[in-house]
Amino acid sequence: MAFPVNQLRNDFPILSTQVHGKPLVYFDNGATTQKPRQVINRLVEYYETENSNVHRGAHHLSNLATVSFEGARNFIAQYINALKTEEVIFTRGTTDSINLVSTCFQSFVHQGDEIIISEMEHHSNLVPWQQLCLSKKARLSVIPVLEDGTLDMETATQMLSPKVKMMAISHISNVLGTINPVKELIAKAHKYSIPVLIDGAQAIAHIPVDVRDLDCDFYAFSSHKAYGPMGAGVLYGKSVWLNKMPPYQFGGEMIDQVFLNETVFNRLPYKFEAGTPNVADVLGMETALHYLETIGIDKIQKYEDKLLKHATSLMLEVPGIKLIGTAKHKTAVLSFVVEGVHPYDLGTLLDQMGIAVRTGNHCAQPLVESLGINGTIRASFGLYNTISEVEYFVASLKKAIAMLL
Amino acid sequence: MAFPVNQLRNDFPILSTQVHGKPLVYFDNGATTQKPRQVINRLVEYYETENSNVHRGAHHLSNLATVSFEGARNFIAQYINALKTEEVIFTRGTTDSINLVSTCFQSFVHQGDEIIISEMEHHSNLVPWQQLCLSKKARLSVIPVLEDGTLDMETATQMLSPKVKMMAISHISNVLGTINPVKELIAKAHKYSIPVLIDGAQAIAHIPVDVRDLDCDFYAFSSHKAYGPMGAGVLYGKSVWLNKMPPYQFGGEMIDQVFLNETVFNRLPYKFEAGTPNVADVLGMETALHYLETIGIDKIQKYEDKLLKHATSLMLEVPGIKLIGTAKHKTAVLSFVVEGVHPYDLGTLLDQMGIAVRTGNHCAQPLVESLGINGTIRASFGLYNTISEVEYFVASLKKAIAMLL
Amino acid sequence: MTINESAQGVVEEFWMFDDWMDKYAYLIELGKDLPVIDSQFKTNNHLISGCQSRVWLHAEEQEGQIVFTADSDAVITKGIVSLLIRILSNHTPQEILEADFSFLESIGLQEHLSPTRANGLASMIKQIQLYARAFQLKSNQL
Amino acid sequence: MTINESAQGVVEEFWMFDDWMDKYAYLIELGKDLPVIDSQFKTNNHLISGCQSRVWLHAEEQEGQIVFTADSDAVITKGIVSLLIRILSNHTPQEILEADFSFLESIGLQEHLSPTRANGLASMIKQIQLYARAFQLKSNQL
Ligand SMILES: Cc1ncc(COP(=O)(O)O)c(C=O)c1O
Ligand SMILES: Cc1ncc(COP(=O)(O)O)c(C=O)c1O
Repeated sequence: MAFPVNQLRNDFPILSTQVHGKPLVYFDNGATTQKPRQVINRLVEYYETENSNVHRGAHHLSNLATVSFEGARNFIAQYINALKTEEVIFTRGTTDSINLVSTCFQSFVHQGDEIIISEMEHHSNLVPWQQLCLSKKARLSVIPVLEDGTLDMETATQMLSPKVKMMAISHISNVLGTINPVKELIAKAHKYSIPVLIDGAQAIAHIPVDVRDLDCDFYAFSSHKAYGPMGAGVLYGKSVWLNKMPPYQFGGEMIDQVFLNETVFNRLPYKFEAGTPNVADVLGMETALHYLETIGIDKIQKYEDKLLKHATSLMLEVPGIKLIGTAKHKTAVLSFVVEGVHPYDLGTLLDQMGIAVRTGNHCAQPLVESLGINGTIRASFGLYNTISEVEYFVASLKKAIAMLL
Repeated sequence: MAFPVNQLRNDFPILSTQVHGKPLVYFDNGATTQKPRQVINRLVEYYETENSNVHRGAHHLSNLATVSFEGARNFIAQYINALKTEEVIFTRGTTDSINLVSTCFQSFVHQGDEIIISEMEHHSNLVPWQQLCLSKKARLSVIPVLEDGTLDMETATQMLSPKVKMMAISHISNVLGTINPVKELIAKAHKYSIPVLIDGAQAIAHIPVDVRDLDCDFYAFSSHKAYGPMGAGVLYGKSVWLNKMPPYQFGGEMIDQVFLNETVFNRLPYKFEAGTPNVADVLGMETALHYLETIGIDKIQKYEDKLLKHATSLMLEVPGIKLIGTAKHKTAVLSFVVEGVHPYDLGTLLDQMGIAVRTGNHCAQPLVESLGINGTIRASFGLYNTISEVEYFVASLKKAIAMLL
Repeated sequence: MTINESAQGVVEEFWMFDDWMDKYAYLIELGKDLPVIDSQFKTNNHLISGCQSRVWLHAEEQEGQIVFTADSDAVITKGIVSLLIRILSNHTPQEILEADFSFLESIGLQEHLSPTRANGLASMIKQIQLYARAFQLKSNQL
Repeated sequence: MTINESAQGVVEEFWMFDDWMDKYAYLIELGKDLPVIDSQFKTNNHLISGCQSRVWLHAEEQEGQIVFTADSDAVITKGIVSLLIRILSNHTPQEILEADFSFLESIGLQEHLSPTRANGLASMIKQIQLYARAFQLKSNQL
């Protein structure tokens, strides 16, 4: 059965808007995705019928909100196949999730220890670990990226040792689209008892995610990159680690008993959820993941792969274009540079033609610099993009390049 | 002119719902407020026409979202009368704002130093400072609360000394409703160069807030307690402090340049805003504050005061009721206990009659224990509550007490 | 009377009231009537966690059957525990362990109660079953 | 020609194009035609911050008037700076400091540009004014 893209597009109100008088072609899904009506409606429904603070109340609305909120946790735990519901911690997003872990790991990292990341990490999975290493006089070891945009697995394997206290790797690169062999890396790291955090920001909306199959110790993602609202995200953590870690933020919800001179902290997951949680956006995130589940993430992956293949073959025909990131296993992210053309100029002209792409270093400055360039243009696809958008994009690209050269 | 409460009630869809077959009487505004249609619509409008990641994009939607987002910062800075727009940092809420400051103050607090809080603090303005003191071997000095629910100002004054590195005080107590004389405390603290953080969670929706008039160094509040969406909040900080403080979380947005071995951080306010910001809820918060401004916070305060006075006089007639918090300067928060009746039982029966109140220790366990009780029932009013709701509440209260005794 | 029969009786009593206010009034009466637990058992040892109010539960064996006594600082909670005790007290450990708790659904209790209370109820049932298991083990060992 | 007159000329040129694609094409042509800055001035000293692309701006005094030269790695940015230079070069510091920049609004540039570009444009104007002020101070001191 063909992928029902036209029907799905109807779910996304923003897709029928115009930009500079042209129909919007939204190819900036790597930065954030658009939201289906179902998700927007869920927010409205919540605020119109259920809104309340959770957990602490004995009244009807508070009960409704609590049941919905904990139901969302339960659904999301199942969606990523967590062993226990309490292993799902709600955060503000990927950056917040990673900072939670890197801050709590201050207790576990000491002078002379090592932390492994890769050269393709987003700043959000790089700077927290770099700063942890700087403050603890630990060493940051960086797995190099090969010409085609894959990890140098040989070097990675050699880096493993009992000195390593954490390996933090992206599931999928936001610049290159590379799907990293994280399962293999995790298995290798576990031989040295190294915990592994996977930055799943670019994975959750594009490929199946099964934390138990991966056997990762932590997995982080953002709602807003998976068709859900902004302001919510998940930190999955194995309960053995979460129980071992000290709390991150302090305040309401995360405490059991407070005395002036000491505090008894709450159990998981509340221990890591200080303050009033963002109930509405968590429910929106649940709805978004449910939306993906209903379509079928396998089908989405297959469809986006078709878009990628088609776009890649068309772009290879355009003179002067160089694709950045050509791994065999990759998602529908097309980073490229054009000889003699500044990405910013190209982005500006594409925007005039209604096409939203991203230009710059994509918050992955070390990677971009290691490639010897000062930025790329990135088109990243989502489930609502179409073959004809791809063709319009390549035609517009040619036109823009002609103007600029 | 009479306060147009009936007209305003029409703005709040949830107020026309029913609970256990009874019209909802929502008196749990201290925990979270309901949202006007304007705020809900702003979220919908954003997701239907503007949604994008901000700052980094060169395309139309990203520009729209960036202009809206920075416009919200500008509006909110004016609303609280900040000197500079960049002194408004967007956070997840009050708890997040306070944790940001307490964590960054790790650099400024050392063994033997002191931090002052008060006995009436919410856990969110207590546990972060307590844990900071525990980890730095500093001393937590606690201003006592007097019988009527006001701060013991004499003792507070005596506590001030050059050893004190921070004073963190709530503008308004969530249990007692007391409006604390924070301007006076700030002036006194500044004589010893002590920075002062004001927890404004319970103030922002009920009284005028002018950070320049208060001359506070930090001011924290949550959107969701001021008729805005969940998931957003503000930390106001004087730029001299914000510039001195190290960053809090690390990731995208908050960096200027990243190299593998070092990072140059971004300028204010971005230095403290790591990761994709919660644009939608920030715009919702702006709309909520704009809504309050349009009505006039002075008018709201006067109206809520009328509700408080009426409720207080009716409740004083009910035998067995003891009001907790009887300060002269207080907002429309009514905490009370009933002799021989467990708050939880009372809350349950009131809920059956459609009335949402809160019971328990209200995340202020040390205060509640110092009062020699194990919890209170709290009715907290908002701009949409009415005199007839107050009367229905007191009548229901009598009925419930009769059942329980 | 078997556990099932007394449970059935409770369900029917509850169905007599249309209005939840009346059901609560009934729970409150039950609560007030609950024979007070011996004060020596009102210790942290007998405290059930997971309740917003405090509940103490004590169990004793009398001629092969378990007798429960309980107390709470909140009277509605006391009514709920009293209801459980009425159904489950004076039965053998085996009978208690085999009991079918679906009657709670028929009453609508679990669904109607706040999650905090529902948690409290679940904790009470768990504690009752723990006692039953403990007594069963003890008698098997004799 | 006064600054105002050349600004007026630029505004009229821009109004000739209905379509922003054509306006961009025009900016690109301007960018390509911009006399290239002497490479000794393409240093960090002459770099303007606040642009997503890099812009170098140099100023020289020639017989009481300031002559600007500039370059950028992005051609549209080059077009924008070229447009500013065309209007403001070969004027006295005093004239530049008194210039009315509202012509940018008439073009619709600031409103149409992305915030990043608008910031960049603001930085360029600030830099031009700084140069003018510096030259003015210098000549006053003579
Ligand atoms: C006085 C006070 N401070 C802090 C908080 C914490 O606010 P939030 O849960 O929105 O972070 C609250 C609300 O619960 C409060 O009432
Ligand atoms: C690979 C990767 N990691 C982390 C992030 C940070 O996500 P967020 O900004 O939602 O916290 C992003 C997105 O910007 C990303 O692409």
